[in-house]
Amino acid sequence: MNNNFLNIGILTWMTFIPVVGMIAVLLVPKEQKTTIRWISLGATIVQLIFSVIIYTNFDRSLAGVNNAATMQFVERYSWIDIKSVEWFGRIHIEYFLGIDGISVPMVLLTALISFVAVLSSWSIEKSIKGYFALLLLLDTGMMGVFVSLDFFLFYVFWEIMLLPMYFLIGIWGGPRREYAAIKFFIYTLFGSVLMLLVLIALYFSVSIPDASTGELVHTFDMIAMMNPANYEANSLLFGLNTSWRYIAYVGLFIGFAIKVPIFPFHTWLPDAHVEAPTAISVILAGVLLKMGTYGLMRVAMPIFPDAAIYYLYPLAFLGFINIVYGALCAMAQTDFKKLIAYSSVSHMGIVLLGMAALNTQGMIGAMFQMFNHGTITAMLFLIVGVIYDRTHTRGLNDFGGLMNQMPKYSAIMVIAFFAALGLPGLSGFVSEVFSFLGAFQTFRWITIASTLGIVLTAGYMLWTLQRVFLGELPEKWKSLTDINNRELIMLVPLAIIVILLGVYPTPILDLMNASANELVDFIKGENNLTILGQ
Amino acid sequence: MLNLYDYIFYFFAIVILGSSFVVVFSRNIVHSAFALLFTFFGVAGFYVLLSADFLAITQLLVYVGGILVLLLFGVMLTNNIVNVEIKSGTMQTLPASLIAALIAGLLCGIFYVSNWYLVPTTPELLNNTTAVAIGYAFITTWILPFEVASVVLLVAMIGAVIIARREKAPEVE
Amino acid sequence: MTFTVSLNHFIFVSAILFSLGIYAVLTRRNAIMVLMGIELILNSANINFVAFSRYAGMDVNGHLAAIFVIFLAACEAAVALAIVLNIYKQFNTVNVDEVSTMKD
Amino acid sequence: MTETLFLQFATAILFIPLISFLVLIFFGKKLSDKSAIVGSGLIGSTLLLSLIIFFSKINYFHNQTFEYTFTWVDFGYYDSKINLGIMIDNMTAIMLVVVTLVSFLVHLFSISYMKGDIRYSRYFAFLGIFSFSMLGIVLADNFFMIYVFWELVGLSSYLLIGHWYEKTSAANASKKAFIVNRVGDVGMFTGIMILWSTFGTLDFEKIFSLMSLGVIPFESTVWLTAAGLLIFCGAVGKSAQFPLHVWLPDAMEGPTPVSALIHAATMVAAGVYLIARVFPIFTADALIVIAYIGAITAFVSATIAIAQYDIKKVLAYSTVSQLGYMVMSLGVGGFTSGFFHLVTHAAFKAGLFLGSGSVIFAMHHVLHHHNDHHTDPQDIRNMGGLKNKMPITFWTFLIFTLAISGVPLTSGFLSKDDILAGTLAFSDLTGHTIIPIIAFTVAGMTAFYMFRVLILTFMGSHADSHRIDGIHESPWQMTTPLIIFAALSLFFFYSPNPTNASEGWFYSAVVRPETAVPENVSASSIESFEEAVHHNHGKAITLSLLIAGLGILISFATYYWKKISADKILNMFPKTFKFLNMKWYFDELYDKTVVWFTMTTAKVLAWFDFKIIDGLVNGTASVTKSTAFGSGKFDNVVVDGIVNLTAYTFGFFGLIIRTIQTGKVQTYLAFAIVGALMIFFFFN
Amino acid sequence: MLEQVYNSLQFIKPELILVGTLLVSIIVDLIFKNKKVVVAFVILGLVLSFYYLTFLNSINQLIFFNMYAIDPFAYFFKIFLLVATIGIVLFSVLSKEISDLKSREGEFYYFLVALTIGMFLMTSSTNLIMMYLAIELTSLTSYMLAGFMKEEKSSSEASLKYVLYGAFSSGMMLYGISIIYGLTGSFDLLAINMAIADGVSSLALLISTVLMFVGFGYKISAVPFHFWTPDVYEGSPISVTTILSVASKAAGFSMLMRTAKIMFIDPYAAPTVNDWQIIDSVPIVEILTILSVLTMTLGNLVAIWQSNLKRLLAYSSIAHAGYLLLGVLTMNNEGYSATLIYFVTYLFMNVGAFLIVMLVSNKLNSSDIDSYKGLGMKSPFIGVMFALFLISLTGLPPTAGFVGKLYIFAALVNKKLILLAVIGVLNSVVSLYYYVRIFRNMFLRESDIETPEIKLSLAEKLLILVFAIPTIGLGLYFAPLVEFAHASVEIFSGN
Repeated sequence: MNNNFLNIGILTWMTFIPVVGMIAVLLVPKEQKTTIRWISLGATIVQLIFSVIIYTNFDRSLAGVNNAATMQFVERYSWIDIKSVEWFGRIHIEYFLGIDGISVPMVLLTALISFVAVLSSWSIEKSIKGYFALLLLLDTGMMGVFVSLDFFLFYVFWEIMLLPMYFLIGIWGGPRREYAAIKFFIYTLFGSVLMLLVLIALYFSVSIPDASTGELVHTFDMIAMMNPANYEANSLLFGLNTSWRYIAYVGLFIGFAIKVPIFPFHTWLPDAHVEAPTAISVILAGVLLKMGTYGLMRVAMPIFPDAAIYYLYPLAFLGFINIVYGALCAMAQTDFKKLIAYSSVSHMGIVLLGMAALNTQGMIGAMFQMFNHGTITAMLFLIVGVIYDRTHTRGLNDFGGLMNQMPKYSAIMVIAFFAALGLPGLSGFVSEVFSFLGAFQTFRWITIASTLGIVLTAGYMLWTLQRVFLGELPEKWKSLTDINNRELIMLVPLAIIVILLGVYPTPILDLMNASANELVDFIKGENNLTILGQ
Repeated sequence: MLNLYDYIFYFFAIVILGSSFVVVFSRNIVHSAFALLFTFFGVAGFYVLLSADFLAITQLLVYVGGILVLLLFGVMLTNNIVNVEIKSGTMQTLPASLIAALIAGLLCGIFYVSNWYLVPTTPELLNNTTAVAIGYAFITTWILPFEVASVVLLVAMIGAVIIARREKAPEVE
Repeated sequence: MTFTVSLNHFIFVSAILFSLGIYAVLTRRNAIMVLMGIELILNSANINFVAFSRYAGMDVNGHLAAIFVIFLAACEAAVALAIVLNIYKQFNTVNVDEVSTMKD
Repeated sequence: MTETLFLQFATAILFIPLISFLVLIFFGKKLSDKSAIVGSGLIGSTLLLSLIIFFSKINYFHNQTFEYTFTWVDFGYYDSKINLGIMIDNMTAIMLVVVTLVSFLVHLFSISYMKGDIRYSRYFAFLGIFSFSMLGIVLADNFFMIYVFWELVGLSSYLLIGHWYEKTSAANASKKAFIVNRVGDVGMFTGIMILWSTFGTLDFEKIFSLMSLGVIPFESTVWLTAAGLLIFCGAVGKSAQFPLHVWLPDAMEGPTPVSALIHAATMVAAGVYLIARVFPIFTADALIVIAYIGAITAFVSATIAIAQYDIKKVLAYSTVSQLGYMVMSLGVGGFTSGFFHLVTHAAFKAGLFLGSGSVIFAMHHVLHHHNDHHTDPQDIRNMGGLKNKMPITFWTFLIFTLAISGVPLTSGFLSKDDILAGTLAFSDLTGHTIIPIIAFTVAGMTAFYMFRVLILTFMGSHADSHRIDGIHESPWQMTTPLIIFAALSLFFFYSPNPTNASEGWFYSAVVRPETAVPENVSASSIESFEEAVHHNHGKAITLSLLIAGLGILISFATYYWKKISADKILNMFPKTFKFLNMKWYFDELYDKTVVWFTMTTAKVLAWFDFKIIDGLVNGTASVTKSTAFGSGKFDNVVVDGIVNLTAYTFGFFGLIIRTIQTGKVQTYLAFAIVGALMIFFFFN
Repeated sequence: MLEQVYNSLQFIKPELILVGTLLVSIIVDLIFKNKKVVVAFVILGLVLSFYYLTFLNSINQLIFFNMYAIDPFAYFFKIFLLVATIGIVLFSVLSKEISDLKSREGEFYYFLVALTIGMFLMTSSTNLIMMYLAIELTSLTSYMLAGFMKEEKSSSEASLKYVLYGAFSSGMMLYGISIIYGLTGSFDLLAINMAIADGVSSLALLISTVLMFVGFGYKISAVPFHFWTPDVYEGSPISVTTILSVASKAAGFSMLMRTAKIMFIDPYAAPTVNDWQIIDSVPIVEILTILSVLTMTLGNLVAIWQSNLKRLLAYSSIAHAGYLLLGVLTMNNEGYSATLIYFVTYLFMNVGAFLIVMLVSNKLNSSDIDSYKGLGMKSPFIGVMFALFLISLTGLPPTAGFVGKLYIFAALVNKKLILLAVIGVLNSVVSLYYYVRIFRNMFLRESDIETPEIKLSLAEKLLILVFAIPTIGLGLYFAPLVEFAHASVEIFSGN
């Protein structure tokens, strides 16, 4: 099947369809709320269809990672090419899109979550036009991050998300929305400016010969950055295991860590989640957090394999802290959303742990956990949203006994909760187990300590379940209605995915197998290093 | 040993510094303005000592005849005639005196230890009038600044007029 | 230090004049007095120009610089006085510290 | 029967309960009362299939193991993959029958027991998923699958204990069960991680064979022992061994048939099954720990059982105690006897629970009839004299009690005796004499407290007899299972010789596997152990009979003939009694330590997160306010959104700096000059 | 000698045209009552000047006896200044403040021309006295422009503060020049450079450099010579504030960069392509570093506290001067070209921001941040455009501001001045905070009082777009800008 439509590559379609939708939304008069909703939904559905096409056409045997030839759906055009003066050298920025096994699950996830987010935004009434326009712009930013292979482009998309997010939280959020929004904004910007510096340093250090003329060209091509042979001698980041490379890695790491978020950079997350409207929480937890770990996998680790190895132990340790700390903090929450926000901190810790393992199972576990956490947390936030819509409270102690009142809702909720606590048969379990299995081979004691998180997660999840669903139904909720069809449409597919992947994860796993192995091989092999703890 | 040249120098130096002290420290603004006259004179005397005859004349003409008069007009126009009090207050005297003393000391110290760009001078050069050389320079090497100065003058003149002139009562439209 | 007059004598006078000018600018509240202080500074610079010129083989450039300075001092004085007059019209005072409606 | 057929049957056995679950969960509302029929019918079919497998396996394929494995996840790298698969050997075949049989009978029992429940169909659905998970454990041929179903069993247990979730106690109990189990599971998972990182596979067979070739975790026998013990942690959790036994008595909050099925016969036995299944990886040290854990559990819970009044609590602690027995047996090396006890215990303990269920059901009805809502229908002090009113229940209950007390001619005698012999053999071989001492003590205590229950419940007469007027026997759906279990509690099902089990089919079917661990850390060999057992057999029989008889005698003396006043003894040792009655204060201890610590840590960390971590970034408004002149404008700015301490700090500096923006131009000039001078001096 | 004067004339056609425009406008202003005629003449003159300027793009030589340089560097700045001035003339046409001047309106426009002449001279002068003259011409015009609304107290006050501060600063600078003259016997930058390279008394050189920096610092409003900036920016008409913050600053920078490069580069060092050899005796880079760090940090920190948008933008422009100094202090071609790139982006975004502040204050008579509450919702066009300019000022992609910052930081990183780069990026994070306050008021808050919806005329919208399109366009495609900047950093006598 041809991967171009109207001579435009499929990834471009994926990325910019929301922008088309946004423009369409902006052209519609603001009174026609239904049209606006349907346009937005249409855009995300088209995106979803494209993502299915990508899923079916994706060649599972190609690894990608550090090899441009095995990237798929590649689109590569010159964007900015500066060749004016001799003292500056030539600089090349490309419009370079492509996906491999690391990005393809994220692309699918983004399309899915965006669709769900639009659906869950149906009840938004305030400035609906602006809302959907921003939501679609956000969608473009997210998709762009996952498909771009040029670091400059990556950075641009990365930053494009900030502003819509700020407004979406700031305008449509809860009572302390302004606080949460600006906190998110400043935090993330802080991270990304550090990334910017590393990006610049890389760009001066890396140059590749031009195909036709053979002259050396400075480039933002991430794949070229992964090859040590492309580093100019005496440039800042030349060589291996230099302190500049370590510093650069740490800079990148902080940038991504804030997004993940990794302790102690996580405090924006509870606030942002609590204040954001449901759909935005869903996107935030479902996709945005993954950008951090994706960035580590796609950018930080392969470009600085030496530093990645050097800082493997701290990475694993941070994973441990995230897992246990997040779980403990979640346990002490009485706000439903805050609890789930902290559970995200905990679950993203598993990704870090798996990644730090630097072996096949760990890496696959981490990547799979990213996908699963996306779907599961999306469900959890939708669930909170459903109940918040009806009761306008999120206090866990205000509820009880909803199981009988809202049976369908409860069923979905139970699935989501058990998936979150890693019950076998549901997708969360698979990725959790893989991450731990992998991590144990590299970091014995940290992993053993991290298993504490498994118990704690069960603790707070079940406690929450009990507080909300079990026990006696308070008088004031006797008239609550069960979940409606629109809400079912957004929750059921997620639930199906969660169960399906829990039973048979191969459909997603085989997408990333080759790339995960390649990534591990590449990072390890680059240095011929012995891993700590073995 | 001191010769006549030296005595004249010290005389003018005392005139300059003494009168400028008065300028700076006098409470009465009119006194200050008149003391400034002596400072300008003193500086003109220095110019003569330094064989800058043309400059000395210019100094007298422009400063004493122009700027000083302008300043005095300013004093007159901005002080209510009815108001006998034409003293002006001071502020932040302590920090300012420290700063001024520091700068004076610093500059003198630096000047003392510095090697300047020195070229021996012939007596003919010292005794000739400088007007010729200056005039020649004006139309050759310094022609651009000379012309620019005219633009500056024009702009300053128009500007001063615009700012200072009394506006007509606003027209009713 | 010899008492026989040399270049240094002139520039010492200039340095003192310069700092007196600074003192006047910093302390006098009356705007016109501040302008007088600025004139002192310009004069001190001029003494330098002429003195250096004299000891650099009667270099005429120094004289020209001094002439331009005198000339610009006149322009500046004119414009500044115009502004001061306008201030007097608006604020009925020429005390600089009283003309401060804008501050943080 | 061919191999394929075996495997197909086994697959069917595994998935039929799942189908039952799915059907009932989705169509339960429509089926309403019929859902019980659907559930029981489907489970009944699995029972049939299990019996077919069992008989053909025991009779015709005695030494064969059937296995089917497929790759579930392929990491595509270095041949590392996770397989799923089922395996049928004799142990599996026996367990299949046990599970499906108990499950079927419990289904049957529940039809009337649960009648009128608001979540009738969901109850059967959950029984279905339980059966599915349990059968998954039984059939698993690798650690991964066993772990998966291990957790699923925990889930179904959670769902069933919390069946009446409106009751806070039930909700709490279900949560407790799950979390305590999780603690054990995490241990097991850690063990699995060790095995995975050592062997790169989780299949039993491959691990055992690699281990026999000398591959051990991290080349250290300590790690090998640790791996075994960590796997054992799973068993500790599921089989309610000390110190994780606390969940099981609470689990009695669930419906009584559930207690019979899950918390007596099957799920709790899964731990024992697990130990048996992975027996080859245990080192001698690990086995000693296992033995001691079992012994401690048996003893502690027996003492607690003596001091309980709630009939189900007594049974629950008796279960814990018996599970301790089994674990101990496996720990001392009595592989077959331990597993055998699992099977026999399954029958009589399920029977006991169902019997108690029958009593409670009857009590409940009659109390309900009298509009008495204060009397606890489960308290044995409120019962008595039920013998004649409920004859079938009484006689079957008697058989079960005899069996558990280890009276000859019962299955319990066979298995218990062998365990006791095993402990004696163990003490001979290793010198751990305390194990047999505990074992015999517990045997006596068991006889005592079981007869106490029997006497208090059924015999004598109740002081307040009108209260149980109109009590009557339970319907046939409830009595039939009792009769079946009673029959299964007799010796001839297992061995032709009522005094020696080793002559029966069971002992030839289930043989202790060869250990896979290196010789220097392995336990005593099978041969030497067999020999010691043989040597001690007579001694064990004699001693056990004596002790059981003594226990029964004291029980009768105390509660029937009233020769010994129980109250007097209680008054003599009030604290001891309180201590036992309060279950050694384990719950309180855990509440005060682990739970308290966790919750406090959670709160402290949450506070820490909010105030310190966030505060580092955020600064508290008060600090900033007090440092920043508290101007209204500032407050506005802070409240409205200066969000981080960094920004606060910056803002604060900004505030300081802007004070020099005085509006006075001469001050500006002064600063400019000072600035210039500072630059000069800085570089001078 | 006269031939040289004659030959030089052809290179200063743009300047001559501007002088001519000034003179013609003065006369036209006297004749015509309708001041729009003056505007037309002024624009015509500026465009004509632009036209003649384009012929000079590849000339690189000294004219008027080494007084004046015609080189790509000056060419770049002259283009920049003309674009800025034309923009600001158009901008002023829409300004209520300016059209309220009535009889003085025409004078306002030809003063803008005079200001442009001054700034042209600043960018090209290579002689200290010439530079002093140029500064004075620019300053005198600026003093008057700042006080142009002389009936307004704030405007008068601004011009008083400005004139006193300016006159004092230029006095200090002059004294510094006099010391340099004493040390080297010359006013010509090249000659001074040779003399310094041969060795002069370092203390005297240092003090004279510092004194000269007082003058430069005042012109580019670098801390601690920035104090006039907030008050003057706040008090002046917004169009004047804009031109001061963009054009006048650019002229100051061009002079600073030229001086720094010509005076302090070691002429005896082997010519290197990108890294210039600084003469040891002067800590020029260190001085610039301190100024830069102080400038951006202080500008940003104090801006957090401002509630008047003009004042806020004043501090923001101080902070931007700090970023620009970062480019200068690298003292190599790359840093210089980064500064130029930054200037171009700064032109569009800053003028755009000021334009919106002006249009809003035209309608609401207030530039207080509180009057922007709910503005974004009520007038989405203004809201979105203002947001765009502010994002660009913060330096987020895909706007021009990002490209400017990118090249500045790139220059720093390439010079291995990582710490400075980190300080720079952290400052841009801080700056986000106060820019976001504006977004917040525009979009997140509801207005307390009933404010009218702001209707913009087509011309106003178009003018906003004129600045908005490059702001976003240069963010997406900046190759020509970079190439232009790279080509422009050749300074006469440089490498």
